Parts: sequence; structure tokens; C-alpha cells
Amino acid sequence: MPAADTTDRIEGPVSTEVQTTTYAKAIAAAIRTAMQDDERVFMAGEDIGIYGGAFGVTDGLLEEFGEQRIRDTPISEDAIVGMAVGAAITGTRPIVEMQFSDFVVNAMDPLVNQAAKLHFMYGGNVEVPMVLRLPGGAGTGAAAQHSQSLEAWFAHVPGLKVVAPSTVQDAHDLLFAALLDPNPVVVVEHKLLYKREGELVARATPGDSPATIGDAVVLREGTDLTVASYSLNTHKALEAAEQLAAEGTEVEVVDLRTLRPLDTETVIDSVSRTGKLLVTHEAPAAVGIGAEVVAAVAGSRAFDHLLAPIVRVCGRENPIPYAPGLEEATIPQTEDLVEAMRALAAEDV
Amino acid sequence: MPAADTTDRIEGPVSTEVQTTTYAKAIAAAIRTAMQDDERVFMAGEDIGIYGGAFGVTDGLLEEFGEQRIRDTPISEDAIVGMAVGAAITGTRPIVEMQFSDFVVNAMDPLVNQAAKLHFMYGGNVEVPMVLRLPGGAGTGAAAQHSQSLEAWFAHVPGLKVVAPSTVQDAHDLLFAALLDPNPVVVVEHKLLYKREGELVARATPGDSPATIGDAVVLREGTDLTVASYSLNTHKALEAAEQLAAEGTEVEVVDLRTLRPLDTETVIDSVSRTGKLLVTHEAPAAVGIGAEVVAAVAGSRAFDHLLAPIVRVCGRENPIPYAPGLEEATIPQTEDLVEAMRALAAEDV
Amino acid sequence: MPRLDPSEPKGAIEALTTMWTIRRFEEALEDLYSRGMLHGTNHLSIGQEAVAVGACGALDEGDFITSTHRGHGHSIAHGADPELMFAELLGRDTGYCGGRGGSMHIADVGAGNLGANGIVAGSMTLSVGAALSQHLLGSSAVVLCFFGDGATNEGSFHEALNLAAVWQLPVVFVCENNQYGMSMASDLSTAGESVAARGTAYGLEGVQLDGNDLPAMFEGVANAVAAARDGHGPALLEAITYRYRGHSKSDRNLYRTQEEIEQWRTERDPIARFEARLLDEGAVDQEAIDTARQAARERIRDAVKAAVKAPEPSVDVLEEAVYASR
Amino acid sequence: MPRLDPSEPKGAIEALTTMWTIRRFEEALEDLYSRGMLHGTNHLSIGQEAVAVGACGALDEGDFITSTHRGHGHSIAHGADPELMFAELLGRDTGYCGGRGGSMHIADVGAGNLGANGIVAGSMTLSVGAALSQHLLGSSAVVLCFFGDGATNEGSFHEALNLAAVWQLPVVFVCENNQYGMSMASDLSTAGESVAARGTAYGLEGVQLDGNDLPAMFEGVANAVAAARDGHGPALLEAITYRYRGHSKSDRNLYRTQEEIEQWRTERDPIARFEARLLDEGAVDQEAIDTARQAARERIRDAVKAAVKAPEPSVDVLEEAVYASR
Ligand SMILES: Cc1ncc(C[n+]2csc(CCOP(=O)(O)OP(=O)(O)O)c2C)c(N)n1
Ligand SMILES: Cc1ncc(C[n+]2csc(CCOP(=O)(O)OP(=O)(O)O)c2C)c(N)n1
Ligand SMILES: [Mg+2]
Ligand SMILES: [Mg+2]
Repeated sequence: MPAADTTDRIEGPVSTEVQTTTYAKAIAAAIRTAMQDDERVFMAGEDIGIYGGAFGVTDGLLEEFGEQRIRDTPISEDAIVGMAVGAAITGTRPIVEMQFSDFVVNAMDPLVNQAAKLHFMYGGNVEVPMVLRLPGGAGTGAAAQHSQSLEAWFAHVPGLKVVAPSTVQDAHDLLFAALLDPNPVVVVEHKLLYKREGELVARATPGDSPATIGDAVVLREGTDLTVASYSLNTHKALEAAEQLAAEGTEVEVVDLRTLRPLDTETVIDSVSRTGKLLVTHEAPAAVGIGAEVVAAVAGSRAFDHLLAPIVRVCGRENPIPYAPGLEEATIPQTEDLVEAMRALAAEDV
Repeated sequence: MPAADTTDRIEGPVSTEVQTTTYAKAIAAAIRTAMQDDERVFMAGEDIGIYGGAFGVTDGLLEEFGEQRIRDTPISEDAIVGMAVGAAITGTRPIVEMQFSDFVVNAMDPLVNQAAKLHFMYGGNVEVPMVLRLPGGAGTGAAAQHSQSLEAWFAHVPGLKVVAPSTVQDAHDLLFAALLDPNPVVVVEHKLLYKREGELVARATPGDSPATIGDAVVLREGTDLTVASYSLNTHKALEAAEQLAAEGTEVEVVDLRTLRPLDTETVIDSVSRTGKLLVTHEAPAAVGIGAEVVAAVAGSRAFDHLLAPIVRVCGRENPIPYAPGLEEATIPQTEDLVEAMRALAAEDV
Repeated sequence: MPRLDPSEPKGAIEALTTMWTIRRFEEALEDLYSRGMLHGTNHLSIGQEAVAVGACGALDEGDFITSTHRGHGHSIAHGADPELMFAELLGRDTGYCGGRGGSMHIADVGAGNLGANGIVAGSMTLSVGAALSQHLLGSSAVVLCFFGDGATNEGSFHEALNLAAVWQLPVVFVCENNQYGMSMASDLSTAGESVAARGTAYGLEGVQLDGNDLPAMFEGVANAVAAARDGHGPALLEAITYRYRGHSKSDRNLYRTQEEIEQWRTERDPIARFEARLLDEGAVDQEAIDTARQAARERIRDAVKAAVKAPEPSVDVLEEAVYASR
Repeated sequence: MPRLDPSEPKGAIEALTTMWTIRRFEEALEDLYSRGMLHGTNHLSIGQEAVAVGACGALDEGDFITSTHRGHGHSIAHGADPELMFAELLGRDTGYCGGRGGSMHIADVGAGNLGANGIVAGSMTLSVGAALSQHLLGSSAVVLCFFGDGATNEGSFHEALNLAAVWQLPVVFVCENNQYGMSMASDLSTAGESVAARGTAYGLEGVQLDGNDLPAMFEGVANAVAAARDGHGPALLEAITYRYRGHSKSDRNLYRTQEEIEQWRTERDPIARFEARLLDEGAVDQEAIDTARQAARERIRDAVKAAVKAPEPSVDVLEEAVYASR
């Protein structure tokens, strides 16, 4: 096996030494390793071949695995996802890249009525091991139809699992976890994370990934208040927490990582200690993931420890606008979090 | 104008005397009155003509208004809703009947990426006055692909309005409100409500409807705890409240009626008085409407009045099963509400 | 090699027996329904038996089918056990789906039946994926995809046929054109000359077959299956047939005349035609035909007897039923 | 009556000026982008100008168009003001959408431009509804629906064409076949002989047009528009053309050769061809052509100048911008 190299692309399998790379490359490395490890794994999506994917994630995979396993598709989201369901129930392991998460609107039947329900409806006589990658989120000036964060829909559907990694390592490890899972897993990827750098221990085989679907993690410990988030906003929360630390307020940051099933225990534990909760994500607040986190806490043993109303700092209730100023105002910025944390910390008890 | 009659079908416009009729006929009467009142109103959907609609709601409309305005469509949900959007922005007022709410998965692009966003994306230079009726819900043995309650998805989308009437009168009045609204309105109708009888004052013209989108209503006053619900579950909540009254517990029942924009004030007021909240709906709890109601209260001034953890009694986290026993166990029954209310009322303060 | 050969007596009797089994199965459902023993929705294919039996007979062991909301015939023709189907429709623990699916979701993936589907055209894109995985896994299995005339107006029909065609996958698309999509006459809802004519859009030469003529169905599908197996890609077949019963129980049949129904029943019934033909050709005698009918009747009677005795599923199964675990 | 008549000098010069205006508009966008003044995504139609100008010229006042993500040309050809388009692309308050929409959502509904659309094939079903409402309102307006070759593999294409055909609505579907859907060559992604051939599925006789030949585009669309207006239903036209620039800024053009691009540019450029033809025919002289070019250049220069001075939208607008109110 080739050892880890320092070239532009990570070749998998690789040694287990720590290296610095991007979120996109960590995903690519996981796909590569999984495809080398298991003949049944293949990819399908729009422009994932020679083009390398709209965000460059699959760059180089076509040359390495050929067009049988890296399949460029027509612009037919319904057929792409439906095809993946049919392939998954008959012995292969499809990974689908939806070019922008917004286009999944064209594939809701195969995802929700088929993939999510077949195992249950068929009395357990079938498994649907497929992975659907959804690049979403705002911040690129792509406007309302190319910037949505739709994860709340999928987290509402029994039969689906939803992960939303924020770190380079989790993007790598959770993709393996998704691939090894016998159920359909939606992977929420924020476009602005792709170029973000971080440390990665690239796994030699999917089985080496320690990640488990359904486990949140405390990325920063604190005693004054708890912040729960996922994907890009986890980083904004960490930045804001850093600023508050300078002011003497210790914020505990919980990275949810999985949105269905949601690891409410980790949040409840934290809030039981801090007594205050702030939830943040880019999607609009109304009936979003944050609402579920709040409801889980408000209905739990943590209720008795709550010292202040629970705060949500989420996207504005409007479509994502094109103009930079309007787009920025629509999604929660680190500064908004700093202010909200300050206010919550100041709530006298 | 023909006066109100006592025949099987309600002819609109009708006198304003109170009559007893079904939820389905109250909707039909509203459609009829609206079509007589405004030439621009038309209907489109699968089998809404000679067949009268899968649930009989449009029975008789074809004979009265002809096939130009009561349009049977091919089985093409994407085109039906997309067509409605195109018609709405060019001068007409489409009412679309989705045969089963579950099939809206095939029309998420025109609904979410087009109808919900055009007014905003086009800088306010267009209006999208369309109504989308969604017969949903379980209880008929139609299994997982014909029994879903998907309203949480739509309530998460800025640009859409969502109503979910529980009473015969509201089904009639809110349809008028939806038709007079210059925005796309999704009407959530539970199949089991169609045959349900209630009192109706049929409006002579749409403008006579007093209903406003965005207003919840307290259907039963109580001092011990607040129950918030909508659509079919409002009736289960009222039945359960009746039983608890016999035990000396006074339950206040709030019928949300509109799910977007949600009338959180009415719930917050009630909870501020009762100190306890239970939310119930048929859809799964995770990231459902109930989560938003809880989050709105937990983040409000009502927080200081909360005496116990907030309870959700919702559908189980599994697809709707076919077998009667399994289906019944999946959706909240009146008995489940009675028990949950009892437990919540008993929480010592 | 097709598993059935209706051109020789043994195969002919087998096909006849299966057609009778399907018809008796659905008549038994009507009976159970009228006796209040059957809840929920179901869709009967009485009158369309030759499509299912002819098409599935043209498959080989290891091939797959995807089916529709009107799928009882497809399942039986593909080898399903009527007892387990009744059990499913009766919501019993022993049913194909443990009572979780009902009529619209009967499946036996292990046996190559990828399932009925409650979504019109919902299984069409799945069939393409099943064919792709067989191709990737080096199997020579073919996928037979059933769908109705109404389904041809769904975007899924279009995307599935295009994808199967550009990837040259072994999917044989069989449209059961029973003239109506619920209450919509096919020619009112479907532009163009015919469903078969839509093949042009995908470079496929669509073929129309007499769906009420068993040998014709068998031969047409057998040819398409052979070509698909030999790597010549997908096929689009249109079987002309007719539904005798209403779309479902709520159907008042206002969109068609009794005469029309009667004409198809009396002049084009697939079972009667096949029996007459066999006698004409002297392939089999009346006694053999009576035995076949009798066998079907008894099989169904016994199946119902056994199914109604089966236990109902326990609510405890729900907790673990949503997600597969390794 | 078409609003343009390229067969006489005045109309020809008008068409030429509009083609130049579109090209200069998009070249100006490239310039703004390289100077870091333009953010977000946009898709250039340089090389496809004759499709937009020929097709929109065949419309009458009061007719509608629906457009795509590559819609600058459609908007300008339908009469949009470049200054307001620049303002929109620069995210200014004075833009067509007040800066909320950007390149992919430029619309002017009042003027009959129902909008660009960021969703491939997303405006196709809308065009059917616009045609239906005109029919119901007793108007004789026609809807011109632009879409790309890649869009023909979306289910929406299929459902829209079928619905327009069964309802016989006045929609003229114009496919801009520029050979690629992003990186996918049309013949790799699209089964069947051609996009035009897909008309058969809907009983439409699809027609191929040379999309780089302005008079041919104009005539082909004018005929379809006249027929649609006379109640003969929808039409499917396929304009063969070519995109010179990458799909969008991130495009490395790895899926095609420089030779291919160069060949289209040098041998089939729609503007150069039209100018040469006009001179050949002696319809206009070189001076008139130079004046046209000059006019376009100046119009664009002035438009940019004005647009960059426009104010940015205030965040306060967001609150009230989501829902229309009465
Ligand atoms: C996506 C979707 N739309 C609508 C329906 C409701 N529905 C069930 S069967 C049916 C008619 C289907 O017609 P066809 O495809 O011809 O099959 P047939 O019933 O004639 O066998 C309809 C409209 C559905 N189940 N799924
Ligand atoms: C539903 C949907 N799928 C995918 C995309 C991403 N996308 C934008 S343009 C494009 C290519 C479209 O090709 P074509 O229709 O030929 O138009 P062209 O770009 O060539 O003008 C793709 C894949 C999208 N915007 N919408
Ligand atoms: Mg049919
Ligand atoms: Mg193209």
C-alpha cells in the first residue's frame, strides 16, 4: 500500500499519521478508501466525472476508478436517487452526490417514500444501504434556489439517518460510518466548509473509522452556558465562545454531528450543568433542527436546571437573497452569536 | 341566487343560517362560492372531475362549472403544481387538489423553489396567489405511502403559508382566506375529518369570511394545563379534555389552525396562565410542528411561568403501518392524551 | 431460458393455472372485503392476468420484477405464495411484510420481487438501479418493470427510460395499458399516438402487444428479455388490456360504460381466450383445463383458510422495525 | 404580428444591435468579474445570441417568455433594460429584483418576462400554467419557453410537454441545444435521435433549427407562434447552437477541445454570419453595421456606469419582502 503522501490529493489507503487537509479532500479520501476496500461501492451524480463535481470533491476519482464506478448522470435527480435505491436493495453501495442540496426537491419520492420506508414496509426483508451527499448552505451569492439548508425535512422522516459533520476528521469518519450503515444516510455538507482546513488521520479502511452515527461531541467545555450546533455554525459558535472566554464567560459548545437520530442526552447533560442553552444553525428557526433540540431539552430532566429562556440564533425567515449585504444579514454571523451569548450569560438567575 | 337548501350538496352562495354538514362539504361549498364569485378561480387535480376526487370533495363541481374550470389532469404532480404557479403569476387563482398529501413529494420544486420564493426573488414584482389542498393523515389502512402528515416541511419554508383547520366552519372560512391571500397557501386536510359533521354558516361571498390566516383559537378554556394542537388531533384533545374535566382537571385547548405563520402569542398567553403545556399532532415528534411550539414557548416570557417539562404526544417515529393494530399504535389516540394530560396535571409544583 | 413454455402442454397448463390462481385470489379478496374482513385499499387486476403471467413467465430464475399498486398478479406470476399474500392483506404477522405493508407493498426481495409500490411510477427508477447493480456485479439478471398507462405521464417514467437507455441497462419496461388511470381515459391524459410511440424519445422501438393474449405477451416479453440479457439495452413494451373492476372500492365507474366493460369481458377475456385456443389447437383437453381451474380454486381456498388463522403482529415489533442493524 | 422583421433593413439592424447588446453585456460581466466587482454565479450565453433574438423577435407585445439560468440574452431580447440588469447582478437596490435575485432570477413579469430560473427545467411547467391562464382569461397571448438540452432529461420537461399537448395550450418550447449540459455532452446524457425527435412522445412534430442563423431562428419560431396563437397547440423547437464560455466560472473546459470551440467561433458565429449575410444581400451597408455595434457598445458602457453608482439595498427591506400583502 502506498504510504501517505503530501501531494495535492490524498491517496487512500494511507498511513495513520496526522496531516492537515481540507474538508473536501477528507471526503474524497474516504470515498477513495471505501471504493478500494469494497467493489460494491460506486458513485453517481451530475458532473462528478471529468468535471470533478461542482465543488471539486470528486476530482480525480474518475481517472482512478473509471466510468463504471464514477458515473456521470443526466440531469435527472429523481432517477439518480431512485436508481440508487434500486441499486442499494440489490447488492451494491451507491454514494450519490446531489450537485446542490436544493435540487433534492426533485428526488423526494425516492428518498422519502422509497429509501426511508422500504425496510419497514417490506417487513424488514430488505436493506437500503445508500449515502446521499447534499452540499448546501449560503454564503456564495448563489441566491435562493442554490443556498438552502433543508436538513430539517430529512430529520423529520423516520427511516432516514442524517449526519452533518463540522470538522475535517468527522467529514472523513462519518462518511465511512454512513457507508457501513445498512440504512439510507443523508450527509449534510456546507459549501463553505469544503475549502476549510483541519487535521486528519486518514483511515486505512472504512472499518478503522471510530465514528458512530448518533453521537454528539463536546468540542469546548464551559460552565456558564451551552451552545448546540452542527456543520458550519459549529465553527461560528467556537469563534464566539473564544471571544466570550476573553470576557470571562465559559461557553460549552456541543457539536451535534448527527441530526437523526439526535443525541439529546449529550445536550441534556450539558444544559443540566450550565442551566442555559443557545441553539444555532443557518436554516430558518421555524420548525428547524433547533426547535427539536429545544423541545428535547424542555421536555427532559434538564428542565429543572434551566435558568433562562432557551435562545435560538438561526437564519432569518426569508429566502437567501443574492446581494452580499442581504445574504450576510440573513444567516447568523459570529457577531450575532457573541451578542446572543453575552445576553444569555447576563440573564440574572 | 338559490337559497340555502337541505339537499345532499350545499349550493353556494347560500343564506347565512346555521346548518349541520360535513368538513368535505364545507370545503366544496367554499370552492363553489369562490368560483361563482371570481371568474379567475379554477381547480386542477387528479380525478377531481367526473370521479369527484379521491375523497369526494369536488363531487358535482364539474357539472356546475365545466371542464374549463374543473380540470382533470394527467398523473403529473410536478406539472400540476408548476402549472398552478405559472397560472397564479399571470392573473388566475388556481386551487390544486393533491390526491394524497404524500404525492406532494413529486412537486416540491414548484412549491418550494418556485411558489414560495418568486415574490421575494423577483423583488416583490410578482404575486403567487395559489391554494394547494393536501389530504393527509393516517387511520384508513392506506399504509406508509398514503398516510403521511408532512406539514412540518412546509411550515419550515419562508414564503409559504400553511393552514390546518380542524372544524367544519374553519375548513370553509380558511379556504376563503387562503384564496384571498396573495401568497401560496398550503391547506392541510386530514382524511378522517372529511366525513366529520359540524355546524356551518356558509358565507355568501369569500369576503364574508371572518377567518384570518395566522390566528389560533382557544376552543376550550381551562386553568390547569394548556394543550396545543391542530387538524384531527384537536378533536382528540377536546375529547380527552372532556374526560379530564370529569376528573376535576380543567384543560385549555388551543387550536393552532395556522401552522405558518404560527400564532405563538395565543399559546404563550395560555401557558403563562396554566404553567403547563402539552402539544399533540399525528406527525412524528422529531422536528415536527410540536417542536416549534415548544421552542417558541421555551424561549418566551412564558418560560418563567412553566411549572413542568413540556410534553409532546405525537406519532411514533416509524412509517405508518398497514395492520390496524400497528397503525393505531403509531398515531396518538385520545386515550394516550388522557394519560399524558393526567400525568402532566399531576406533576407537583 | 424462460422458465415457462406455453407452447407445450405442461407450460400451457401451468400458465392457465397461474391465471386462474390470480383471478381466484382477487375474487377471494372481494369476498373477504364484503364480509368485512379486509380493511384498507387494494386494487384488482381481474382481466389483466395474461400480462402478468405472460411477462413473468418469460423471465429466468434470478431475474427481478418491480411492480405497482395493482400488483397481486405480478407477485403470483413471479412465484409468490398466495397464503403469505392473504396474510399480508389481512394484516397478519405471517404476511410477506409482517402486516406492515399491505396490498400496495407486497415484496419478496430474496425471490427477486422488488415490490409493489404505492407511488405511481415509483418503482420505475428503482428498476434502473437494480439493473445497474446486476451489471456492476457481473450478473446477467434482467429486470422486468411493470407500470400503468397513467404512470407514463410521471416525470419518473421519462427519467427512468432515459437513464436505462443511455446506460444501456437490461430493463424490460412493460406498460399495462388498461385504458384508464383511475378515471382518466389514457387518450385524454396521454399525448402522442401511444405509449409504445414514446420509445422514440429514448431511441427505443416501442412494441405494442395484445395483453389479453397470453402467448403473444409471453413471446413479446421473451424477445425483449433475451435482447436485454445479450446486452442490447432496455425495451419498452405496451400491453393492451383492460380492468374489469373499479380502480378501487370507491370507484363508481362513472367514466366508462357498462357496455364497454361487458364487451371486454365477453369478447377478450384473457383466460377464456387462452382456454379456447388450447382446445382449438388440441394442445390439451377439457379435463386438463377443468383440473387446472380446480387446482387454482383449491389453492386459494386453502390459502385463505390458513391466512385467516395467522396471528396479528405485536406492537412491540415497531420499535426495532424502522432501521436495519448490522 | 411579430414585433421584429429581420427581412427588412430596419428590423435587421434592430436584431443585429440587440445581438451585439447581449454580447457586450456579457463581456462587460466578465470584465466586472475580473475586476472583482461581481460576486456570485452567472452563466454566459456568448455564441447563442441568435436564439434569443430570433425567438423573442417572433413574439408580439403581450406575449410571455420563461427563461433559464443562462438567461441574460432572453431578457435583453425581450426588452429588458441592461442598466437594471447590471444593477441586479451588482446586487443593487435599483436592479430588477432589488438585488434579491441576481443573474439567475432576473424577471420583469409586468413586461411579460416571467423570469430566469435557477432550477434546470424549473420554468417549463410554469410556462404551461401561464398559457392556461391566458386561455382562461380569453387572451391570445403565447408563451415562449426557453430551456437547455440538459433540461430535456428532467421529469419536468416530460410532464410540461405532455400537459401542454393534452390541453392544447399556446406554448412554444424552444430548446437551446448548445451541445452540453455543464460537462455532459448532450449525446451522452440524452437518449434518442435528437431533442426534436422527443416531440413524437407528445404528438408534436419537433423541428430542428440552426440556432446560429438569426433569420432561420426567427422564421421557425414565428411559424410556431402563429400556429399556437391560432389554437393549434404547443410546439417543440430545437435550436442547434454553442456556448463559447465555460458553463460558469468554475469550468475548466476539460470535457471539450479548444479546436471545437474555435471552430464554432470562427465558422458559425451568429453575429458575424448575420452581418456577412446582410452585406452580401446588400440589405444594409458597413456603415449601418458599424453604427449598430457602436450603439450597443455605448448602451452597455452607459448602463454599467449608471448601475455601479446605484445604492445597495437596505437590510430593512427583508422583513416585508417575503410575503405579498393586500
Ligand atoms: C405519485 C402518485 N400520484 C397519484 C397516485 C394515485 N393513484 C394511484 S393509482 C392511480 C392511477 C394509476 O393509473 P395507471 O398507471 O394506469 O395504473 P392502473 O391503476 O390503471 O393499473 C392514481 C392516480 C399515486 N398513488 N401516486
Ligand atoms: C434541478 C437542477 N439540477 C441541476 C442543476 C445544476 N445545473 C445548472 S445548469 C446545469 C446544466 C444545464 O444544461 P442545459 O440545460 O443544457 O443548459 P445550459 O447550461 O447548457 O445552457 C446544471 C446541471 C440545477 N441548477 N437544477
Ligand atoms: Mg391504467
Ligand atoms: Mg446545454
